[in-house]
Amino acid sequence: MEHTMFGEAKIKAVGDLMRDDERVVIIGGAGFGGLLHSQYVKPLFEEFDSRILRTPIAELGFCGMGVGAAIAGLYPIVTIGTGSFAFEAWPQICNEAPNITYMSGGQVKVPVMFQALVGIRISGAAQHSARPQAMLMQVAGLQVIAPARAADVGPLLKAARDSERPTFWIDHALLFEETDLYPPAKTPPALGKAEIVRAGKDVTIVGYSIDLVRCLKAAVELEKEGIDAEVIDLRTLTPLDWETVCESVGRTGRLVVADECYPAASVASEIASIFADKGFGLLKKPAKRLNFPAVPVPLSPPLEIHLLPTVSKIVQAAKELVA
Amino acid sequence: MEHTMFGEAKIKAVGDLMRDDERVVIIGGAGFGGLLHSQYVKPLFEEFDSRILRTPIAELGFCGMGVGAAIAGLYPIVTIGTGSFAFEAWPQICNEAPNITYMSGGQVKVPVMFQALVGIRISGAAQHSARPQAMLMQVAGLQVIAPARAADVGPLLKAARDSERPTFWIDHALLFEETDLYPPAKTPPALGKAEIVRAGKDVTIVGYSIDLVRCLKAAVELEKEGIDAEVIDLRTLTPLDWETVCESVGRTGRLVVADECYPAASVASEIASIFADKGFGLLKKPAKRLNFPAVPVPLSPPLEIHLLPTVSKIVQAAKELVA
Amino acid sequence: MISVLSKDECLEALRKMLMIRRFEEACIDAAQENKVPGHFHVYIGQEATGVGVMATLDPGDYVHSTHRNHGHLIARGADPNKALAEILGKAGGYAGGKAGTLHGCAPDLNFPLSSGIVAGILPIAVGTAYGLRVRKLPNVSVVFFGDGAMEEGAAYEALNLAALWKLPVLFVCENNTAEVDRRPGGGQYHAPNMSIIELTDLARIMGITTQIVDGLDLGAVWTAARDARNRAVNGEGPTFFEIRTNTWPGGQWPTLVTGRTDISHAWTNEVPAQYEKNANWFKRNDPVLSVAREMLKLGVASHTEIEAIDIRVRNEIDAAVKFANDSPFPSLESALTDVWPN
Amino acid sequence: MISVLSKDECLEALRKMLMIRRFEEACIDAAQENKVPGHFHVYIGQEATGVGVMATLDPGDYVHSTHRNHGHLIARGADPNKALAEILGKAGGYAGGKAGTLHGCAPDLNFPLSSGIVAGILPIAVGTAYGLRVRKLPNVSVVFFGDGAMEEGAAYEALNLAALWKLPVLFVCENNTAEVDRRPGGGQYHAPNMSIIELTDLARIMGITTQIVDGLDLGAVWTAARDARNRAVNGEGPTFFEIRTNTWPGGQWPTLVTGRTDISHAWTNEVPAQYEKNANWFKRNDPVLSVAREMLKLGVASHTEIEAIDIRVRNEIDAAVKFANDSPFPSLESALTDVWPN
Ligand SMILES: Cc1ncc(C[n+]2csc(CCOP(=O)(O)OP(=O)(O)O)c2C)c(N)n1
Ligand SMILES: Cc1ncc(C[n+]2csc(CCOP(=O)(O)OP(=O)(O)O)c2C)c(N)n1
Ligand SMILES: [Mg+2]
Ligand SMILES: [Mg+2]
Repeated sequence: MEHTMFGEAKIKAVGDLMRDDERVVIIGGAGFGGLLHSQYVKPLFEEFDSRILRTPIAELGFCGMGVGAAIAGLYPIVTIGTGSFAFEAWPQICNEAPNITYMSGGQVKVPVMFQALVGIRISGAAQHSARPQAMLMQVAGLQVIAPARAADVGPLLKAARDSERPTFWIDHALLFEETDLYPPAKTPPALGKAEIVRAGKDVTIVGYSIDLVRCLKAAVELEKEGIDAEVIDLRTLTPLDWETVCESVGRTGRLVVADECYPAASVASEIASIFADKGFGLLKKPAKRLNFPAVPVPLSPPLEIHLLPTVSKIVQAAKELVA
Repeated sequence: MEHTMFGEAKIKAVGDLMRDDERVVIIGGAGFGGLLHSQYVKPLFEEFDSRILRTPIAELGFCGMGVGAAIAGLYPIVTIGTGSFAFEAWPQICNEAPNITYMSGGQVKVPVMFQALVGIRISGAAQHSARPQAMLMQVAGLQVIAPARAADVGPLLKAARDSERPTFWIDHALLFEETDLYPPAKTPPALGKAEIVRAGKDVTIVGYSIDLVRCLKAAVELEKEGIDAEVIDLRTLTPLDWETVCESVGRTGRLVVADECYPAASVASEIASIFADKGFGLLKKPAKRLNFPAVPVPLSPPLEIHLLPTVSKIVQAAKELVA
Repeated sequence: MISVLSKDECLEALRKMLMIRRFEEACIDAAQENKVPGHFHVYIGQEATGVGVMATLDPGDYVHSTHRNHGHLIARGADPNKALAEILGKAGGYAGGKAGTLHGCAPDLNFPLSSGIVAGILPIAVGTAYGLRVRKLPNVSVVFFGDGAMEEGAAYEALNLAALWKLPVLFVCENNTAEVDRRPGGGQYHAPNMSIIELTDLARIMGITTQIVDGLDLGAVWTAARDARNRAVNGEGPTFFEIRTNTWPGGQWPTLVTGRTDISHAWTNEVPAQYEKNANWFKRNDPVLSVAREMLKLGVASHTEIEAIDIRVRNEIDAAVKFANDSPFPSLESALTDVWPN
Repeated sequence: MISVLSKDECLEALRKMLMIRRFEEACIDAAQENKVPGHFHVYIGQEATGVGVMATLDPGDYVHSTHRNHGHLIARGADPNKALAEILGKAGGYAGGKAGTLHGCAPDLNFPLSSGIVAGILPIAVGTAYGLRVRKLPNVSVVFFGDGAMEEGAAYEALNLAALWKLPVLFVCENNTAEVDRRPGGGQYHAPNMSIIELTDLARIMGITTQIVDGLDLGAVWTAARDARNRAVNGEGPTFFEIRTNTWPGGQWPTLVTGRTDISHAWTNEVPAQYEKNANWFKRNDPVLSVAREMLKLGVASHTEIEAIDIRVRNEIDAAVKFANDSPFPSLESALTDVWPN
């Protein structure tokens, strides 16, 4: 299992869901790994050709169709393509889908899943590198899932479907070809539960999606230097499992968070803020937040990489805390 | 000055800007206080009739026009109306305007100001009550201003124009008829500088926009009970003045933040998170964050008010901290 | 021409139209008493549209609406008690007070949540139609929206999507500005700001069947909707209607500027002196009076029969007012429920 | 028909077209060497459009483009050194390497940042036109975009806005799928997914002047753009062009599938054996060869003159390649500058 590519696990998971339930349909057709990985996606798209609605370049329209199709009893997986294009559909994702169940007093369900390849993909430049996840955490009634590990993909996808909640599934443009570094947890992943992927006692390192991969690689490096890092995969951003983070920091007293989002009002802010109230007094040292600085993502690779929360920056931050 | 209504100060400030510079135009025509306060806005709209472009219901289109008009040398104030409608224009606000200066290597300026009446307006229900400000803090290259006090409006509007930065100006649907409770600062407001509106020694209470008004009313109540609250108006959310907040909490050791946003990745999260790193060790007690809980805003007024960060909740939180 | 309808259908349609009228009058009364939370939009003047279209539908069809949804709810057969209680934000409402006027819904009648975002509902309606297609159900989705929705790109995308796959959608554009100067650029809140003078042109160039229908003509609305529904169910694709109604003088912000409707004006043809400046409303533009007149003229109903219907409706609405007023506000705990499905 | 152009204009246009071709060939070469960060889109096959339109413009006009902007930059007169360096993410680029291929700009030529978001640039172009109007400048805004942009609501809104106020905009829709089966629902990445079969219909129903122009016909493009510009400056409103070009066989992902252009094919009419399956490209669809042939036929230039232009252009592009390759990557400090204007 550990040697499955994330993207392959994803394709398999979608295929399993579709085989299992004929009401699962794909709207959009652009997603699952982007053009670069289309050879992996091809068999899926061939098998389910008639259940894929290949749409015009009209994200607002076809995300809205996903909302309607969900109301009418389907389970649509709406593939938006690059994460930035979710902005085109923002009114449907943030102001239609998540309000309907609540405002109908629980009577109308909207089991729709939006998916996008978000993030800093190297050389996407400013308009193709959005990380909309922190913004999406500001939407009540929207579930946000951002897995990092191949082993989690299938169970989380199925759990999301079963939850019948409108969901935004965050894939990352660079995650497709990653394979799991550490063995999967004994218990299958649950929505709203973070996972301690690597237990350790010196410092807690928190990530999700591609940043979790970076955190795990950092843990391997740190191990070489005699630092025993505990690495937590948030997995779902809404609901967010702050208890697991608190519990870990309660033991290590030290926190590093890696998060590609811009710094202000980010996933990392939210994690750090826990220690101003619910986790008050648990930190022995100031937390280290590694975000992408507040500049539009530049095209030029050296600049872009300079600004990213890279493995070496995570290692460095952890070392400073433990020193 | 203290007895000017916020909305009147706003109308005056816009009028002054337009009288001062004929390149200032209004695109949209729906804004500045909404339908409810249209009698105040009427004189302005009459005086500048020919410089107001009354647009179709096409927020994406006319916000984009604002971006273009700014490039072509105007200073457009784009009035979006209700804050939720900003979502319709999200691609222009978050993925065009803020990238252009950076991606042109500083050569193309985009001095455009988007304005909206955001927030929980009482009985707007879920779709008309968005507080997009925390989301907007996730946009690099976008200035976010959210004033609360009549005395600040003119200077901040002018400073924003002079900054030539693409700016989102947050008005609040309930702010229009508020008048300043405390005297204005001696020094005029500056972009990126918070203001200590009321100095106090027992507890720091942080707000902005309508929540600042609530904080000040809470301070008046607290004073009656012998609690001396320091109240900080953030005024600009991007750039955010964390130093002033740290400096104050360094003295009081106690923090309450009132913020209508949903809890996760909110303005309040960002303020609280400061104390996990830059302000580490300054808090003597866990901070109290007052957000609107993560449920779509219900129509029914008792429910809505039940969920709001009201004056009495701020008072209560401060008392608990000082006790 | 209502002659396309049977006598029973006529009577039922008039009953529904009166029900809408009395319901909206009750809303305005409640608003005068400060009982309606938020701003709201009444359906006065458009009754023949909602009632005419809805009369052709099947329970399995989806009905979608906007901020101006009260009339659609009632026409679809919603319980006026629950509909009014919802508008007042009460526990007895369809959504327990969480939704209110902008977001009318009656999920048991396949009437999901209305959207308060101009044009926001159109893509959703195309989606329910797609769901019906995938599930091979012999049903349609009907979506009501204003002429203003045509200014939003969302409407354009939704029409294109429906046209591409010939989905079973009835797009019902209720143009309530037919009396407004339709030259572009007027810029009024409810006035057209479209360079497309004929609203049907957009759908037409997409290959969608289009029709302009007089919103005073219940029979014409009914016939057009029935035919469109048949075509949609037969896989012949969507239809776009522009239903032209004349602006009710009180449409901009609801006050009873034309007074409480007196159904006897249908046969007395009286224009009350204090409403002289709105004489057109009484003589021609009020669909309730106009349909009642047509029925009288064709001998479908006598004025005593019409009066009897009105009395029954008024009693029903009086009961709804009582129900809504008596209904408690929702419990504070309920504020936190229903975010996620159970 | 290029006969509408003077000899000098013809030679200059051919020079620009060849410059674009050689520039794009250089990009593809650089990509083969893994020097181009990100995915990019070349303008091969569309040269006559950019060059024809741009030849009619004034320096005060605004030019706006999309992801496929290289050709527009060069046609506008951008420095190929800086344009290529930008595409390689180098310090010597127009934006110091911050923008890259999707976001070509030449601010000194009134060519602000290109948008990589399909249809995102259209409302912006309407805005610069509005700015010109307010500032009473006798100029226009020209916006180039693909046929795919017509699928987005943003394009619809932008057209409506421009039409409402008769703003001075030239909408240049470059339909590079003219050879693709235009029945709706094809669903290919670059294929039409429009229920509107004639792309000009949308602008037409908005009262915008429309014209379909053959993208191989430099003279037709030039005439059409000149007339449209005149109308726009005279307050007669926007024009919408559909410029039809035939898809370059390598358009989906740039590799030199038709080889490096050999300008002598314009007079030898040879189709290289290894490109036999793309014979149409050489015989008919390549605008560079086709314009060169027209010039030879009309006696505007001899093939030695044409060859001389090509050699000059190739030298210039070789120098640009050297400049771009030699240019250093931007300094790491520069990553944090230019977020706000100085
Ligand atoms: C996206 C968006 N923009 C603006 C509004 C504010 N608004 C509410 S109703 C309305 C006018 C709508 O006109 P029309 O669609 O013709 O409906 P009518 O009220 O005439 O029935 C506007 C602009 C909104 N609700 N949503
Ligand atoms: C909003 C948005 N959705 C999707 C994309 C991905 N995308 C980039 S180019 C393209 C095709 C555009 O086709 P067209 O407009 O005809 O331009 P062409 O590439 O043919 O010149 C797509 C879908 C995007 N850039 N922006
Ligand atoms: Mg209307
Ligand atoms: Mg194309």
